[in-house]
Amino acid sequence: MHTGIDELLEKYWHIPGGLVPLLQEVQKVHGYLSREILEKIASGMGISLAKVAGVATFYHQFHLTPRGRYIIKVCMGTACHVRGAAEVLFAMEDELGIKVGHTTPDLTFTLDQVACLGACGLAPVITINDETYGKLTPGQVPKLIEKYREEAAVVH
Amino acid sequence: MCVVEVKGARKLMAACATPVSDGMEVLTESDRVINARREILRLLIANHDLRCLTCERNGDCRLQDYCYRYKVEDTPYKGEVIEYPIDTNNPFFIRDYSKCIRCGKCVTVCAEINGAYVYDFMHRGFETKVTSAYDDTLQETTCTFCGMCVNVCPVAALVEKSTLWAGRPWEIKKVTTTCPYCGVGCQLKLKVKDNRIIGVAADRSGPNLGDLCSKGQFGWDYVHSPDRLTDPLVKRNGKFIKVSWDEALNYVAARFKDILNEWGGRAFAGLSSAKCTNEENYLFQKFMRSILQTNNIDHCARL
Amino acid sequence: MRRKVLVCGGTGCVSSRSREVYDALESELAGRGLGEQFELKYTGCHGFCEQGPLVLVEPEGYFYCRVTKEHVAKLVDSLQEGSVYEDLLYKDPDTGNRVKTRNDVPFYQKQKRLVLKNCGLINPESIEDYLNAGGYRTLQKVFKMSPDAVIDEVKKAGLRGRGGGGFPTGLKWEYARKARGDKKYIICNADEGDPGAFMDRSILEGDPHRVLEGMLTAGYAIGAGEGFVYIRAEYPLAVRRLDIAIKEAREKGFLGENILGSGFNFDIHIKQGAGAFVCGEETALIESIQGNRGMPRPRPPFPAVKGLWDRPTVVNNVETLANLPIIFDMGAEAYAAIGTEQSKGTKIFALTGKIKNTGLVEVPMGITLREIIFDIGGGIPNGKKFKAVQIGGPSGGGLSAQHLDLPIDYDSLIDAGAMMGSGGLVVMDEDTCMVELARFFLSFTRMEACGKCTPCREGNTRLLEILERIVEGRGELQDLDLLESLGHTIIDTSLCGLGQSAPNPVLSALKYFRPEYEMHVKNKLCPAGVCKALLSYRIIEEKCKACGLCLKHCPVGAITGKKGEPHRIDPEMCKKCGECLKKCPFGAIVLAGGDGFGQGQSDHKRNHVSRTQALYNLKSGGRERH
Amino acid sequence: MTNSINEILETDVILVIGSNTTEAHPVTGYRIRQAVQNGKKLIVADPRKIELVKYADLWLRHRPGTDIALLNGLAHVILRDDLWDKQFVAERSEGFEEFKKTVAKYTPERVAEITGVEAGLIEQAARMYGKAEKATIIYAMGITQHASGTHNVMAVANLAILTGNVGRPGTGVDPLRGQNNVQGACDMGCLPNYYPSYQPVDDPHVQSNFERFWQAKLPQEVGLTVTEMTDAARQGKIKCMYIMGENPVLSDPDGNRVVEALQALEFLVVQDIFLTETAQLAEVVLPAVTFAEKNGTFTNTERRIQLVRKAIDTTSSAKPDWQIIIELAQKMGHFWQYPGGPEQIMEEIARCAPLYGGISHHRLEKGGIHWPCPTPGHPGTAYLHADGFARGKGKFHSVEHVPPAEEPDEEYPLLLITGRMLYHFHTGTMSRRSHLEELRSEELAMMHPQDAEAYGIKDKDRIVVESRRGKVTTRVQVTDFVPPGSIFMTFHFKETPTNVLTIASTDPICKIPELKVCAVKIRVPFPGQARRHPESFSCH
Repeated sequence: MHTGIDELLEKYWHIPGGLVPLLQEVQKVHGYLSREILEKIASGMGISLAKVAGVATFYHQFHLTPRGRYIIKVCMGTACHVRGAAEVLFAMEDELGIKVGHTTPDLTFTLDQVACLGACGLAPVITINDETYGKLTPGQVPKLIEKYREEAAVVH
Repeated sequence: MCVVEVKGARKLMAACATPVSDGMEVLTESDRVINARREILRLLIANHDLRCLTCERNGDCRLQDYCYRYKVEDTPYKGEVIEYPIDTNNPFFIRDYSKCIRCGKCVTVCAEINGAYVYDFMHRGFETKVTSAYDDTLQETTCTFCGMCVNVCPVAALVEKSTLWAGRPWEIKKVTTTCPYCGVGCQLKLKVKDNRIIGVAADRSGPNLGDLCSKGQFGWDYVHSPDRLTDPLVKRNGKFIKVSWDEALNYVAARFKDILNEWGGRAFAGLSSAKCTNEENYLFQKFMRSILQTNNIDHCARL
Repeated sequence: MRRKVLVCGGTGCVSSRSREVYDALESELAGRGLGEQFELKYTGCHGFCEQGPLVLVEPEGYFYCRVTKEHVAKLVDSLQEGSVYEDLLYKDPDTGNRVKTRNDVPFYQKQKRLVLKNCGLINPESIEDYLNAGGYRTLQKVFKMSPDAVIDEVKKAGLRGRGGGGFPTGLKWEYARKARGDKKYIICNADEGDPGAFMDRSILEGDPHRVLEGMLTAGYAIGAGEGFVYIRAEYPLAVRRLDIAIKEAREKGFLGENILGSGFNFDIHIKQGAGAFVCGEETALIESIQGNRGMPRPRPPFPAVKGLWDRPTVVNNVETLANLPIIFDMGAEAYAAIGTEQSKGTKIFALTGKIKNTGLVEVPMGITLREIIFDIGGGIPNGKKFKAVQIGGPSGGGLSAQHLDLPIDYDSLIDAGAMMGSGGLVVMDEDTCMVELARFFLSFTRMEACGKCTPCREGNTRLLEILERIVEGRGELQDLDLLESLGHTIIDTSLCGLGQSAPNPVLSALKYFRPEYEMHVKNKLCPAGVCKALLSYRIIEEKCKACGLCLKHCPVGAITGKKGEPHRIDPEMCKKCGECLKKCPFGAIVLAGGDGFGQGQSDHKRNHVSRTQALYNLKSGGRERH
Repeated sequence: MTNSINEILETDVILVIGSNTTEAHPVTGYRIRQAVQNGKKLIVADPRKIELVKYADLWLRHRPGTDIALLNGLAHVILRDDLWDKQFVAERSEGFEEFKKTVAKYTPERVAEITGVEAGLIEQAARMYGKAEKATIIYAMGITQHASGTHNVMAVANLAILTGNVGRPGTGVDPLRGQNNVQGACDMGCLPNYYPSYQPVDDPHVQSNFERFWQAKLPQEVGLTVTEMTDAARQGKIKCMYIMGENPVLSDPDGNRVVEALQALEFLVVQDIFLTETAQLAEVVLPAVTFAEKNGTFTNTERRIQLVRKAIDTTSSAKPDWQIIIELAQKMGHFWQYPGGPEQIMEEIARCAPLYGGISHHRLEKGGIHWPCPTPGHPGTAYLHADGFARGKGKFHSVEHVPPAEEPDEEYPLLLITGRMLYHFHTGTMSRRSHLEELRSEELAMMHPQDAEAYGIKDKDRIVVESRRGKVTTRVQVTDFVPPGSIFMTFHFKETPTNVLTIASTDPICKIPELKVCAVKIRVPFPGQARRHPESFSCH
């Protein structure tokens, strides 16, 4: 079930400071860090679960709950903020029916806010998985989401 | 709270972490320092369950002590106060994180002294919490219930169950004594109220330097066990019958004398106790040797 | 000489689909059999993100903006003909004239691109390109000098840390060189967390070898054998290019053992950050590399003495390191001639916000804000007025029009209550509410505090709550004093740079925009028209023609009215979305200031505070203050 | 202990042998872990995978009962590799040549064969201990409770003398005493061969001194040890026993024999705080009080004498043991008067026990004092043998490996190891009447997964453990804590009186019983059923 963790543990357990990259790689494979995974990592690294959980809850990058198929990141950088990122975010929340930081119950969308995507020239900007959408207005949100809903429906 | 003013430094320094250097001029109670401490206290109590009226640590609380010392009566910051559910799942102490000030002492003692690594800082920012992974009950963790986290907690975030509603801190007498369990000889303070032990506090004077294990910290309640022997017992027709001290001792003395007269000292043997005091052991061997005329004395030294 | 076609591959242009342009160009050129004649390159950032995707044709310097794949066929036509594709040239918004070459674009004219010299001109994934541009040449020079001489040179150049604090780089190195340790480390801090700053990313994406060259120089100077680049995982492109650069540098012998025959051994590894703003702080960064929560530790001891794995460690930021090849190329004296008395060289700013030319600019220290914002940045769009500029991100401060002629350097900014920070420059116009902006920054720092020390963890939350109150029209006048006193305490008592600078946006705004705060509190008005709670939409009866458009578009049904009579907005139901105002063809709907609710509830509390104050001032039983 | 507990933090190398410190002496366990955290080296020699193994640099998993071979093997390598302290051996020891000859036979290869520890590991451990500037050896009942217990201890001491690790801070040979006042009870002369302060009972000069001091005639011959008493009682030679605060039915080996012995007595008096398994056999039971209800002193494992202070009044008619003894003496017609209570008794002790010569309750108010403390002005002695050994020179004892008295055979194929666990203490008289019982309320015999599989036993299954002397039932915990071929049980639970299994064979010198090892067999009471419904047993 937890494929690859043993191999990754083998790679990292002896490296000082290996916990963070290990968590990163495991999450890359599994999408999120379940309790079972953290327990396995703790015993494999010979450190306590508390320490692993402490690190995993500290960094934004780590997710302890399952993630949606489409990860929507709304940039809340300063440039985006002054150009109306909050309105875009609210529109997203309304459209998806979830609060920022959460995932839709059908595991289709996860809505995150990020500090800065580094594309300030395109503000306000969001990414959906690897796709970037710049100069967005709240009005464009429903259509955009609909596109992905349809895509998800087709695949399933 | 440990901020001090160092002359020439741009900002206040943490006294606990700043190495002293030659010629350093340190002000520990300057106006600037006092104002900073007051402000920090106001911030702490702004996110603290302030139901001090019935708090177990009322009167024995570092947060209260400092608020009093620096005359912080109230906080101007009325905002979000995070309330956490109280964990009462383990037999010995409760965890009430609405009273936690996130000092991290429990993390340190658990990791650096005990080595159980049960606690750590979780999350970050305002939501930072000092707890076990996933807020697990302690039975689900590597906790050994040494209780040292309870003893270092400066507030009422970790409180022994046995002291709950058992008495106000100022009514509790603390008696330093020696732990009755293993041979390390830890010093501890028995908390006593109304002639009952209600808990144990750390004592730094002994070989344990204030540290304890589960037995020393929580293993004292046998003292109040209903199974305790209360009266001398004499077996008659295979059944124990309560008798008076006089009756019991007279009977024992008479039998001892009879056997001594009939068989001499060699017919006696005595086991003294590695759990009794030196004074008692001394008297016991003196009794066996000088009165019962035997050197057949031993105890479970070898067990 | 082959002509070059350089397509910008910086994150900004990539987001605007520059890859499609590149691919289309590639196949178009190949299809026409022109692959040999033209050298097509996918480069790092050109800086002028506003106009992306950008394509530059060398040697002519034709500068094409907002290129899409639909333009490609005609673009290749022009290449073939050797002509200019007029429609894609940059159009000066003031004069409407087309500008032919990059150097003629006002955005570039006042810049002094030293660190960014190669960005946009070389292929960042090719060490050959870097070498051809003169890369790694300074190493020969450095390795012939003694480490102490290298440090002296950096001191002479007057280089200061570009990551924020402006600590003299040479001095930092000297501490680390003198500190004892069996191993020493160089860490390149590429954890660029400031929202609104992306200069480090652009350097790493556009010219990664320059950073490696800088790290090698630093490593040689302090005697380190290993270096780490701590980079945000949110910068996948930069990570990938850096990874390629490190591999190439190893192959070419610029990393590894006995580099260039000097006997100096050095290798570099990438450590990806996991998303924590506080890890930009050097001690938190070190904790993070060690696999812990990125919680800062008190300094001293400084990392230069006791850093990674308790060994002497120099943490320098990307831009600082990227400056080193310049210093050793032009010499310390020539370098020191650029800039001001105390701040030497250039500084890169990320120019964003309400500004025409969003992008990355590199300017000499000492340039004025006016020059950056108006000459390079093209001023404020839509004819709005300049209001403020936020320098240094959430740790910096907002400066007002009175500072426009301030020559920018480390010290002048600190004096003005801001800080250089990593160099984010966010421009605000009259539509920006300074209270709301401060609230925004605090909502960021509140999330990002590591949670270790009380003033930062609790204090920033309280600052935020006070600002929220003000923004929502529940503010009281004494809240402003509270903001000030709490802000100063947080700065004075926090452990690390995050806490020590978090209140800056509030404090500087209070200093320069106090009237705006007072308007919010006293009059319950938001002059910029941003704070919703302080606004109400109203229909001017005389102007209303009862056309029903507003009624139709109101999403919550807050507007009522019959044909022929003026409509009304129910203030209770209104969500203040502004749709009606946009839709009204007659200008009958206006935005008006607040209705003043929330006043007069503070009397009791004020008494209370003064009572506390009175009690405090009393000398109590036997123990006096001091 | 020759040195004090907190000196562990100052040492460079710690060798822990036969001590599950973190469970039996947790606070000492903390110190060892802290030392390791501060970069000190740790060698653990134990058949069991104890907690400390996690922190150890080296773990020597030797077979139970092969300690001497292992220790001699370490000495062999230290001599061979020239890591011994020549000056110390020359100036402060004797018997070296013979010792050298003895350990010469213990080559790493031979030791590997006896102990099951790889030769390379033995060499590494020897070099680690031998090269250390300061090294300490910590041991407990895992060393002493063997038929060869005395020799085991000597082998430990040899190693310390050989490397000069005696008489300095952070060095030494540190046995951890199992109970709070074992040290004190020994110091007080509750031994068949010593008066207080280790003055031999068969020394006529000493005897006449005590006769004068106590104004009584005293017996001459050395008395019987606890295991000998059991035999003598069974044979009818001993008619009467007076037992104060002990529970030999559970704590002593071969428990069934102990019960027989006690039942054979004419008169048994037991003085205790609870009606223990032993007290139930008595004719008269005298109720005593707990540590919280009396004053006095305990002496800990590092020879530190510390006050016990009365915290509460007794609510029943129970009395402190000292008071009961005094009253009994008076009833016997002796004029014992101690109106000053324990404080006055300590004054008397100080006058007859030179090691305690400077001790008084008044002094102890300021904190514990390590004996020897001969005079009121003496500061106490944190570490022994600074200026020389008690007997002049440190003696090397040449000791040889002897197999345990009872080894597994075809009929009894498993090795039983006994010991303590964290949450309970001794026979559970105290700890099982506290909330600690909620953490653990029954015996769990630990068994290696390999063995469990061979027997078809799963975690929490109920089994019967049987030796030549008795049988008990217990549930099982399957864990690699124990090595294959052995099971580990505690003696805390009266429902599973483990000591009915153990053997009463004793060390010929000090008469310590071989509690640590004996041979047992196990069986599943309801085979098949147990495997189908393991949880049906969990509700007992």
